[in-house]
Amino acid sequence: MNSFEVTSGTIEPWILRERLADRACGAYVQFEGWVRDHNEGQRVLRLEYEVYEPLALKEGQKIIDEAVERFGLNHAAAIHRSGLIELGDIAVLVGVSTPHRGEAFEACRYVIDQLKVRLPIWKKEYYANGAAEWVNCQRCAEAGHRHEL
Amino acid sequence: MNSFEVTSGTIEPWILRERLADRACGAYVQFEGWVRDHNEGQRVLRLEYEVYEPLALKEGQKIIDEAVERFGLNHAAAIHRSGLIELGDIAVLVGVSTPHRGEAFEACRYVIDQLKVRLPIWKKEYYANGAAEWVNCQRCAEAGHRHEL
Amino acid sequence: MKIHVRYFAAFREAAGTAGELVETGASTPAALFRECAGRHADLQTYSASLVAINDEMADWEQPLADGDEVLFFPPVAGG
Amino acid sequence: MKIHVRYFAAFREAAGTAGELVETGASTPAALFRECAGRHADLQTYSASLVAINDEMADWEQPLADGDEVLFFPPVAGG
Repeated sequence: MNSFEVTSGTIEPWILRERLADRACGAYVQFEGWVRDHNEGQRVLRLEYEVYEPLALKEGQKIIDEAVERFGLNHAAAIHRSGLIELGDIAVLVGVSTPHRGEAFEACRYVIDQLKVRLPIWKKEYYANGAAEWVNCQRCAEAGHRHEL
Repeated sequence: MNSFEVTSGTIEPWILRERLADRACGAYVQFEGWVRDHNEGQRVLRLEYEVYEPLALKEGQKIIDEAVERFGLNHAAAIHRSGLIELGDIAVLVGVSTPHRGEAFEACRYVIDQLKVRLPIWKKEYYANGAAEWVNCQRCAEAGHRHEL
Repeated sequence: MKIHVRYFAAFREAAGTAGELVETGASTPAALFRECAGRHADLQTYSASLVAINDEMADWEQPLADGDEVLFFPPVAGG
Repeated sequence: MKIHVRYFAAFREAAGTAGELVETGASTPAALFRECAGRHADLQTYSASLVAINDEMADWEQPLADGDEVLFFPPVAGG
Protein backbone atom coordinates (compact mmCIF):
# COMPACT_ATOMS: atom_id res chain seq x y z
CA MET A 1 0.00 0.00 0.00
CA ASN A 2 2.84 2.41 0.85
CA SER A 3 4.37 2.08 -2.58
CA PHE A 4 6.23 4.04 -5.22
CA GLU A 5 5.66 3.17 -8.87
CA VAL A 6 6.69 4.26 -12.33
CA THR A 7 4.30 3.83 -15.24
CA SER A 8 4.33 4.61 -18.96
CA GLY A 9 0.50 4.61 -19.02
CA THR A 10 -1.98 7.36 -18.11
CA ILE A 11 -2.12 8.06 -14.36
CA GLU A 12 -5.77 8.22 -13.32
CA PRO A 13 -6.34 10.77 -10.53
CA TRP A 14 -8.44 8.43 -8.38
CA ILE A 15 -6.08 5.47 -8.37
CA LEU A 16 -4.25 6.34 -5.12
CA ARG A 17 -7.15 7.61 -3.01
CA GLU A 18 -8.97 4.31 -3.49
CA ARG A 19 -5.93 2.39 -2.32
CA LEU A 20 -5.26 4.68 0.64
CA ALA A 21 -8.89 4.84 1.83
CA ASP A 22 -9.09 3.97 5.52
CA ARG A 23 -11.93 4.61 7.97
CA ALA A 24 -9.41 5.41 10.68
CA CYS A 25 -8.30 8.42 8.60
CA GLY A 26 -10.00 11.80 8.64
CA ALA A 27 -7.69 13.52 6.18
CA TYR A 28 -6.46 12.80 2.68
CA VAL A 29 -4.13 15.12 0.77
CA GLN A 30 -3.34 14.56 -2.88
CA PHE A 31 -0.77 16.32 -5.04
CA GLU A 32 -1.00 16.16 -8.82
CA GLY A 33 1.78 17.43 -11.07
CA TRP A 34 0.18 18.53 -14.34
CA VAL A 35 1.98 19.09 -17.65
CA ARG A 36 1.92 22.86 -18.22
CA ASP A 37 1.68 24.48 -21.64
CA HIS A 38 4.57 26.85 -20.98
CA ASN A 39 7.92 27.10 -19.19
CA GLU A 40 10.16 30.13 -18.89
CA GLY A 41 8.35 31.98 -21.64
CA GLN A 42 8.33 29.08 -24.14
CA ARG A 43 5.18 27.34 -25.34
CA VAL A 44 5.43 23.64 -24.52
CA LEU A 45 3.70 21.04 -26.74
CA ARG A 46 4.56 17.89 -24.81
CA LEU A 47 7.08 16.36 -22.40
CA GLU A 48 9.20 13.28 -22.26
CA TYR A 49 10.39 11.74 -18.99
CA GLU A 50 13.45 9.54 -19.05
CA VAL A 51 13.45 7.36 -15.94
CA TYR A 52 16.24 5.06 -14.80
CA GLU A 53 13.83 2.63 -13.23
CA PRO A 54 16.04 0.32 -11.12
CA LEU A 55 17.24 3.26 -9.03
CA ALA A 56 14.13 5.45 -9.31
CA LEU A 57 12.04 2.66 -7.78
CA LYS A 58 14.52 2.07 -4.97
CA GLU A 59 14.93 5.78 -4.14
CA GLY A 60 11.19 6.51 -4.51
CA GLN A 61 10.35 3.72 -2.09
CA LYS A 62 12.91 5.12 0.36
CA ILE A 63 11.20 8.53 0.21
CA ILE A 64 7.76 7.00 0.89
CA ASP A 65 9.17 4.99 3.80
CA GLU A 66 10.89 8.08 5.23
CA ALA A 67 7.63 10.04 5.07
CA VAL A 68 5.65 7.27 6.81
CA GLU A 69 8.28 7.04 9.54
CA ARG A 70 8.91 10.77 9.95
CA PHE A 71 5.28 11.94 10.04
CA GLY A 72 3.77 8.84 11.63
CA LEU A 73 1.49 8.33 8.62
CA ASN A 74 -1.11 5.69 8.11
CA HIS A 75 -0.60 5.53 4.35
CA ALA A 76 1.35 7.22 1.57
CA ALA A 77 1.99 6.36 -2.05
CA ALA A 78 3.21 7.97 -5.27
CA ILE A 79 3.32 7.25 -9.00
CA HIS A 80 5.59 8.88 -11.58
CA ARG A 81 5.07 8.81 -15.31
CA SER A 82 7.75 7.79 -17.84
CA GLY A 83 7.99 8.37 -21.59
CA LEU A 84 6.04 10.82 -23.76
CA ILE A 85 3.24 12.69 -22.03
CA GLU A 86 0.68 15.21 -23.25
CA LEU A 87 -0.45 18.61 -21.91
CA GLY A 88 -2.84 18.38 -18.97
CA ASP A 89 -1.82 14.81 -18.15
CA ILE A 90 -0.67 13.84 -14.67
CA ALA A 91 3.13 13.59 -14.54
CA VAL A 92 3.29 12.65 -10.87
CA LEU A 93 0.68 11.78 -8.25
CA VAL A 94 1.19 11.70 -4.46
CA GLY A 95 -1.44 10.67 -1.90
CA VAL A 96 -1.30 10.64 1.90
CA SER A 97 -4.02 9.61 4.36
CA THR A 98 -3.82 10.25 8.12
CA PRO A 99 -6.13 10.62 11.11
CA HIS A 100 -5.54 14.42 11.23
CA ARG A 101 -4.79 16.89 8.47
CA GLY A 102 -1.55 18.55 9.64
CA GLU A 103 0.64 15.51 8.98
CA ALA A 104 -1.11 14.78 5.68
CA PHE A 105 -0.18 18.19 4.26
CA GLU A 106 3.39 18.10 5.55
CA ALA A 107 4.06 14.55 4.42
CA CYS A 108 2.58 15.09 0.95
CA ARG A 109 4.80 18.15 0.53
CA TYR A 110 7.84 16.24 1.76
CA VAL A 111 7.27 13.40 -0.70
CA ILE A 112 6.89 15.59 -3.79
CA ASP A 113 9.83 17.82 -2.80
CA GLN A 114 12.09 14.81 -2.35
CA LEU A 115 10.89 13.01 -5.49
CA LYS A 116 11.79 16.06 -7.53
CA VAL A 117 15.41 16.23 -6.40
CA ARG A 118 16.43 12.65 -5.62
CA LEU A 119 15.05 10.46 -8.39
CA PRO A 120 17.04 9.68 -11.53
CA ILE A 121 14.37 11.21 -13.77
CA TRP A 122 14.91 13.74 -16.53
CA LYS A 123 12.43 15.90 -18.36
CA LYS A 124 12.69 16.93 -22.00
CA GLU A 125 10.37 19.68 -23.18
CA TYR A 126 9.22 19.90 -26.80
CA TYR A 127 8.49 23.49 -27.80
CA ALA A 128 6.14 25.08 -30.33
CA ASN A 129 9.17 26.41 -32.26
CA GLY A 130 10.39 22.87 -32.97
CA ALA A 131 13.18 22.84 -30.39
CA ALA A 132 13.49 20.33 -27.56
CA GLU A 133 15.46 20.75 -24.34
CA TRP A 134 16.40 18.89 -21.19
CA VAL A 135 15.02 20.87 -18.27
CA ASN A 136 17.09 21.30 -15.14
CA CYS A 137 15.52 21.09 -11.76
CA GLN A 138 15.39 24.68 -10.58
CA ARG A 139 16.90 24.02 -7.20
CA CYS A 140 19.91 22.31 -8.78
CA ALA A 141 20.43 25.13 -11.23
CA GLU A 142 20.18 27.74 -8.48
CA ALA A 143 22.39 25.83 -6.09
CA GLY A 144 24.94 25.19 -8.83
CA HIS A 145 26.25 22.09 -7.08
CA ARG A 146 25.16 18.53 -6.51
CA HIS A 147 22.59 17.70 -3.83
CA GLU A 148 23.58 16.27 -0.50
CA LEU A 149 21.98 12.87 -0.27
CA MET B 1 -14.94 28.68 -10.80
CA ASN B 2 -13.53 30.03 -7.51
CA SER B 3 -16.59 28.99 -5.59
CA PHE B 4 -17.72 27.66 -2.23
CA GLU B 5 -20.74 25.37 -2.08
CA VAL B 6 -22.77 23.38 0.41
CA THR B 7 -24.46 20.16 -0.68
CA SER B 8 -26.62 17.50 0.95
CA GLY B 9 -25.63 14.98 -1.73
CA THR B 10 -22.52 12.79 -2.05
CA ILE B 11 -19.37 14.77 -2.84
CA GLU B 12 -17.53 13.00 -5.65
CA PRO B 13 -13.75 13.32 -5.29
CA TRP B 14 -13.15 14.30 -8.93
CA ILE B 15 -15.70 17.11 -9.11
CA LEU B 16 -13.31 19.97 -8.26
CA ARG B 17 -10.21 18.91 -10.16
CA GLU B 18 -12.18 18.82 -13.39
CA ARG B 19 -13.42 22.35 -12.80
CA LEU B 20 -10.02 23.69 -11.77
CA ALA B 21 -8.09 22.01 -14.62
CA ASP B 22 -5.97 24.59 -16.45
CA ARG B 23 -3.05 24.04 -18.79
CA ALA B 24 -1.28 27.04 -17.32
CA CYS B 25 -1.11 25.18 -13.99
CA GLY B 26 1.58 22.66 -13.07
CA ALA B 27 0.31 21.86 -9.59
CA TYR B 28 -2.99 20.74 -8.10
CA VAL B 29 -3.47 20.05 -4.39
CA GLN B 30 -6.65 18.49 -3.07
CA PHE B 31 -7.75 18.04 0.53
CA GLU B 32 -10.48 15.57 1.42
CA GLY B 33 -12.01 15.40 4.88
CA TRP B 34 -13.20 11.83 5.42
CA VAL B 35 -15.68 10.68 8.06
CA ARG B 36 -13.64 8.69 10.58
CA ASP B 37 -14.95 5.68 12.47
CA HIS B 38 -13.72 6.97 15.85
CA ASN B 39 -13.20 10.15 17.82
CA GLU B 40 -11.62 10.50 21.25
CA GLY B 41 -11.90 6.79 21.97
CA GLN B 42 -15.55 6.43 20.89
CA ARG B 43 -16.69 4.36 17.91
CA VAL B 44 -18.56 6.62 15.49
CA LEU B 45 -21.35 5.20 13.29
CA ARG B 46 -22.26 8.33 11.32
CA LEU B 47 -22.21 12.13 11.40
CA GLU B 48 -24.67 14.89 10.91
CA TYR B 49 -23.68 18.37 9.79
CA GLU B 50 -25.97 21.25 10.57
CA VAL B 51 -25.17 24.15 8.27
CA TYR B 52 -26.61 27.64 8.44
CA GLU B 53 -26.40 28.11 4.71
CA PRO B 54 -26.97 31.86 4.17
CA LEU B 55 -23.92 32.72 6.24
CA ALA B 56 -21.87 29.59 5.52
CA LEU B 57 -22.01 30.38 1.80
CA LYS B 58 -21.06 34.03 2.34
CA GLU B 59 -18.19 33.25 4.74
CA GLY B 60 -16.96 30.29 2.64
CA GLN B 61 -16.81 32.46 -0.46
CA LYS B 62 -14.86 35.08 1.51
CA ILE B 63 -12.29 32.44 2.49
CA ILE B 64 -11.87 31.27 -1.12
CA ASP B 65 -11.47 34.89 -2.29
CA GLU B 66 -8.93 35.60 0.47
CA ALA B 67 -6.89 32.55 -0.56
CA VAL B 68 -6.90 33.55 -4.24
CA GLU B 69 -5.82 37.08 -3.36
CA ARG B 70 -3.28 36.17 -0.68
CA PHE B 71 -1.48 33.37 -2.53
CA GLY B 72 -1.95 34.71 -6.07
CA LEU B 73 -3.80 31.56 -7.09
CA ASN B 74 -5.18 30.67 -10.46
CA HIS B 75 -8.10 28.68 -9.05
CA ALA B 76 -9.51 27.48 -5.74
CA ALA B 77 -12.82 25.95 -4.73
CA ALA B 78 -14.40 24.02 -1.87
CA ILE B 79 -17.55 22.03 -1.11
CA HIS B 80 -18.95 21.18 2.32
CA ARG B 81 -21.50 18.49 3.04
CA SER B 82 -24.69 19.06 5.06
CA GLY B 83 -27.06 16.60 6.73
CA LEU B 84 -26.47 12.94 7.56
CA ILE B 85 -23.28 11.43 6.23
CA GLU B 86 -21.83 7.93 6.37
CA LEU B 87 -18.37 6.61 7.33
CA GLY B 88 -15.77 7.00 4.60
CA ASP B 89 -17.77 9.71 2.80
CA ILE B 90 -16.23 13.07 1.94
CA ALA B 91 -17.33 15.72 4.45
CA VAL B 92 -15.38 18.55 2.86
CA LEU B 93 -13.37 18.88 -0.35
CA VAL B 94 -10.87 21.65 -1.19
CA GLY B 95 -8.99 22.01 -4.48
CA VAL B 96 -6.34 24.51 -5.57
CA SER B 97 -4.52 24.75 -8.91
CA THR B 98 -1.48 26.97 -9.50
CA PRO B 99 1.52 27.22 -11.83
CA HIS B 100 3.90 26.08 -9.03
CA ARG B 101 3.34 23.77 -6.10
CA GLY B 102 4.37 25.89 -3.10
CA GLU B 103 1.33 28.17 -3.27
CA ALA B 104 -1.02 25.27 -3.97
CA PHE B 105 -0.06 23.53 -0.70
CA GLU B 106 -0.17 26.70 1.37
CA ALA B 107 -3.47 27.92 -0.05
CA CYS B 108 -5.18 24.54 0.30
CA ARG B 109 -4.10 24.40 3.94
CA TYR B 110 -5.28 27.97 4.52
CA VAL B 111 -8.72 27.25 3.07
CA ILE B 112 -9.40 24.12 5.13
CA ASP B 113 -8.03 25.70 8.33
CA GLN B 114 -10.29 28.73 7.90
CA LEU B 115 -13.36 26.71 6.86
CA LYS B 116 -13.07 24.72 10.06
CA VAL B 117 -13.15 27.71 12.39
CA ARG B 118 -15.20 30.38 10.60
CA LEU B 119 -18.23 28.65 9.07
CA PRO B 120 -21.51 28.26 10.95
CA ILE B 121 -21.38 24.48 10.69
CA TRP B 122 -21.85 22.01 13.54
CA LYS B 123 -21.08 18.33 13.69
CA LYS B 124 -23.08 15.77 15.62
CA GLU B 125 -21.52 12.36 16.09
CA TYR B 126 -23.64 9.23 16.51
CA TYR B 127 -21.84 6.60 18.57
CA ALA B 128 -21.97 2.81 18.68
CA ASN B 129 -23.30 2.97 22.26
CA GLY B 130 -26.43 4.83 21.09
CA ALA B 131 -25.37 8.27 22.29
CA ALA B 132 -25.05 11.33 20.06
CA GLU B 133 -23.02 14.47 20.73
CA TRP B 134 -22.23 17.86 19.26
CA VAL B 135 -18.50 17.96 18.65
CA ASN B 136 -16.55 21.11 19.43
CA CYS B 137 -13.84 22.31 17.18
CA GLN B 138 -10.66 21.43 19.02
CA ARG B 139 -9.11 24.84 18.66
CA CYS B 140 -12.15 26.49 20.21
CA ALA B 141 -12.21 24.07 23.11
CA GLU B 142 -8.51 24.56 23.77
CA ALA B 143 -8.63 28.31 23.43
CA GLY B 144 -11.71 28.49 25.62
CA HIS B 145 -12.80 31.79 24.10
CA ARG B 146 -14.41 32.97 20.90
CA HIS B 147 -12.35 33.32 17.72
CA GLU B 148 -11.11 36.65 16.51
CA LEU B 149 -12.78 37.22 13.18
CA MET C 1 -36.93 47.00 21.63
CA LYS C 2 -37.86 43.77 19.84
CA ILE C 3 -35.15 41.32 18.79
CA HIS C 4 -35.53 38.06 16.88
CA VAL C 5 -33.24 35.47 18.47
CA ARG C 6 -32.20 32.26 16.72
CA TYR C 7 -30.39 29.32 18.31
CA PHE C 8 -28.33 26.75 16.40
CA ALA C 9 -27.16 23.18 17.03
CA ALA C 10 -26.30 22.66 20.73
CA PHE C 11 -27.78 26.08 21.63
CA ARG C 12 -31.09 25.09 20.05
CA GLU C 13 -31.16 21.89 22.09
CA ALA C 14 -30.19 23.77 25.26
CA ALA C 15 -32.83 26.48 24.73
CA GLY C 16 -35.43 23.94 23.67
CA THR C 17 -36.40 26.19 20.76
CA ALA C 18 -35.00 27.29 17.39
CA GLY C 19 -35.90 30.90 18.00
CA GLU C 20 -37.97 33.45 19.81
CA LEU C 21 -39.05 37.04 19.60
CA VAL C 22 -37.87 38.90 22.72
CA GLU C 23 -38.60 42.31 24.17
CA THR C 24 -35.29 43.42 25.66
CA GLY C 25 -33.25 46.32 26.97
CA ALA C 26 -29.95 44.53 26.16
CA SER C 27 -27.76 46.78 24.05
CA THR C 28 -25.27 44.13 22.83
CA PRO C 29 -25.35 40.45 21.80
CA ALA C 30 -23.31 39.63 24.94
CA ALA C 31 -25.93 41.23 27.23
CA LEU C 32 -28.75 39.63 25.21
CA PHE C 33 -27.16 36.19 25.53
CA ARG C 34 -26.89 36.54 29.32
CA GLU C 35 -30.57 37.52 29.40
CA CYS C 36 -31.57 34.48 27.30
CA ALA C 37 -29.40 32.22 29.47
CA GLY C 38 -31.43 33.45 32.45
CA ARG C 39 -34.61 32.07 30.82
CA HIS C 40 -33.05 28.83 29.50
CA ALA C 41 -31.07 27.14 32.26
CA ASP C 42 -29.05 24.91 29.87
CA LEU C 43 -27.80 27.87 27.86
CA GLN C 44 -24.72 28.37 30.00
CA THR C 45 -22.04 30.32 28.24
CA TYR C 46 -21.11 31.82 24.92
CA SER C 47 -17.43 31.12 25.40
CA ALA C 48 -15.88 30.04 22.05
CA SER C 49 -19.13 30.90 20.27
CA LEU C 50 -19.92 33.20 17.37
CA VAL C 51 -22.70 35.69 16.86
CA ALA C 52 -24.25 37.13 13.70
CA ILE C 53 -26.65 40.04 13.29
CA ASN C 54 -28.93 40.09 10.24
CA ASP C 55 -26.83 37.41 8.51
CA GLU C 56 -23.51 39.20 9.01
CA MET C 57 -20.87 37.92 11.40
CA ALA C 58 -20.83 40.33 14.32
CA ASP C 59 -18.98 41.25 17.48
CA TRP C 60 -20.36 40.40 20.94
CA GLU C 61 -20.12 44.08 21.90
CA GLN C 62 -21.69 45.51 18.73
CA PRO C 63 -24.80 47.68 19.42
CA LEU C 64 -28.23 46.14 18.73
CA ALA C 65 -31.09 47.92 16.97
CA ASP C 66 -34.84 47.38 17.19
CA GLY C 67 -35.97 44.58 14.86
CA ASP C 68 -32.50 42.98 14.53
CA GLU C 69 -32.23 39.24 14.01
CA VAL C 70 -29.50 37.87 16.29
CA LEU C 71 -28.06 34.42 15.58
CA PHE C 72 -26.29 32.56 18.39
CA PHE C 73 -23.78 30.02 17.04
CA PRO C 74 -22.22 27.53 19.45
CA PRO C 75 -18.55 26.59 18.83
CA VAL C 76 -18.33 25.61 15.17
CA ALA C 77 -16.91 22.33 13.83
CA GLY C 78 -16.80 22.30 10.07
CA GLY C 79 -14.83 19.78 8.01
CA MET D 1 41.07 -1.40 -13.98
CA LYS D 2 37.95 -1.79 -16.13
CA ILE D 3 34.85 0.32 -15.42
CA HIS D 4 31.48 0.24 -17.18
CA VAL D 5 30.32 3.82 -17.65
CA ARG D 6 26.69 4.74 -18.40
CA TYR D 7 25.42 8.17 -19.46
CA PHE D 8 21.82 9.38 -19.03
CA ALA D 9 19.63 12.06 -20.65
CA ALA D 10 21.69 15.18 -21.49
CA PHE D 11 24.94 13.34 -20.65
CA ARG D 12 24.09 10.60 -23.17
CA GLU D 13 23.48 13.21 -25.85
CA ALA D 14 26.69 15.05 -24.93
CA ALA D 15 28.79 11.88 -24.93
CA GLY D 16 27.11 10.58 -28.06
CA THR D 17 26.77 7.17 -26.44
CA ALA D 18 24.68 5.47 -23.74
CA GLY D 19 27.70 3.75 -22.27
CA GLU D 20 31.22 2.48 -22.71
CA LEU D 21 33.73 0.13 -21.15
CA VAL D 22 36.80 2.10 -20.09
CA GLU D 23 40.27 1.10 -18.90
CA THR D 24 41.15 3.71 -16.29
CA GLY D 25 43.41 4.64 -13.39
CA ALA D 26 40.74 6.99 -11.94
CA SER D 27 40.13 6.11 -8.30
CA THR D 28 36.85 8.06 -7.82
CA PRO D 29 33.75 8.92 -9.91
CA ALA D 30 34.89 12.58 -9.93
CA ALA D 31 38.26 11.67 -11.48
CA LEU D 32 36.58 9.24 -13.88
CA PHE D 33 34.12 11.93 -15.01
CA ARG D 34 36.97 14.34 -15.76
CA GLU D 35 38.67 11.62 -17.79
CA CYS D 36 35.47 10.93 -19.77
CA ALA D 37 34.95 14.67 -20.32
CA GLY D 38 38.44 14.75 -21.88
CA ARG D 39 37.28 12.23 -24.53
CA HIS D 40 33.77 13.76 -25.06
CA ALA D 41 34.10 17.51 -25.56
CA ASP D 42 30.40 18.24 -24.82
CA LEU D 43 30.56 16.51 -21.44
CA GLN D 44 31.56 19.66 -19.57
CA THR D 45 30.82 19.44 -15.89
CA TYR D 46 29.19 17.29 -13.29
CA SER D 47 28.06 20.28 -11.26
CA ALA D 48 24.54 19.62 -9.82
CA SER D 49 24.75 16.02 -11.03
CA LEU D 50 24.41 12.70 -9.25
CA VAL D 51 26.41 9.51 -9.50
CA ALA D 52 25.55 5.90 -8.76
CA ILE D 53 27.79 2.85 -8.50
CA ASN D 54 26.27 -0.57 -9.17
CA ASP D 55 22.71 0.80 -8.84
CA GLU D 56 23.34 2.51 -5.49
CA MET D 57 23.47 6.29 -5.15
CA ALA D 58 27.12 7.16 -4.48
CA ASP D 59 29.46 9.96 -3.55
CA TRP D 60 31.74 11.62 -6.11
CA GLU D 61 34.76 10.80 -3.93
CA GLN D 62 33.86 7.19 -3.17
CA PRO D 63 36.60 4.70 -4.23
CA LEU D 64 36.05 2.71 -7.43
CA ALA D 65 36.73 -1.01 -7.83
CA ASP D 66 37.56 -3.05 -10.91
CA GLY D 67 34.38 -4.08 -12.77
CA ASP D 68 32.18 -1.38 -11.20
CA GLU D 69 29.33 0.04 -13.21
CA VAL D 70 29.29 3.84 -12.81
CA LEU D 71 26.14 5.78 -13.74
CA PHE D 72 26.46 9.49 -14.49
CA PHE D 73 23.16 11.34 -13.91
CA PRO D 74 22.82 14.94 -15.11
CA PRO D 75 20.75 17.30 -12.91
CA VAL D 76 17.46 15.54 -12.26
CA ALA D 77 14.00 17.00 -12.91
CA GLY D 78 11.27 14.68 -11.73
CA GLY D 79 7.66 15.75 -11.27
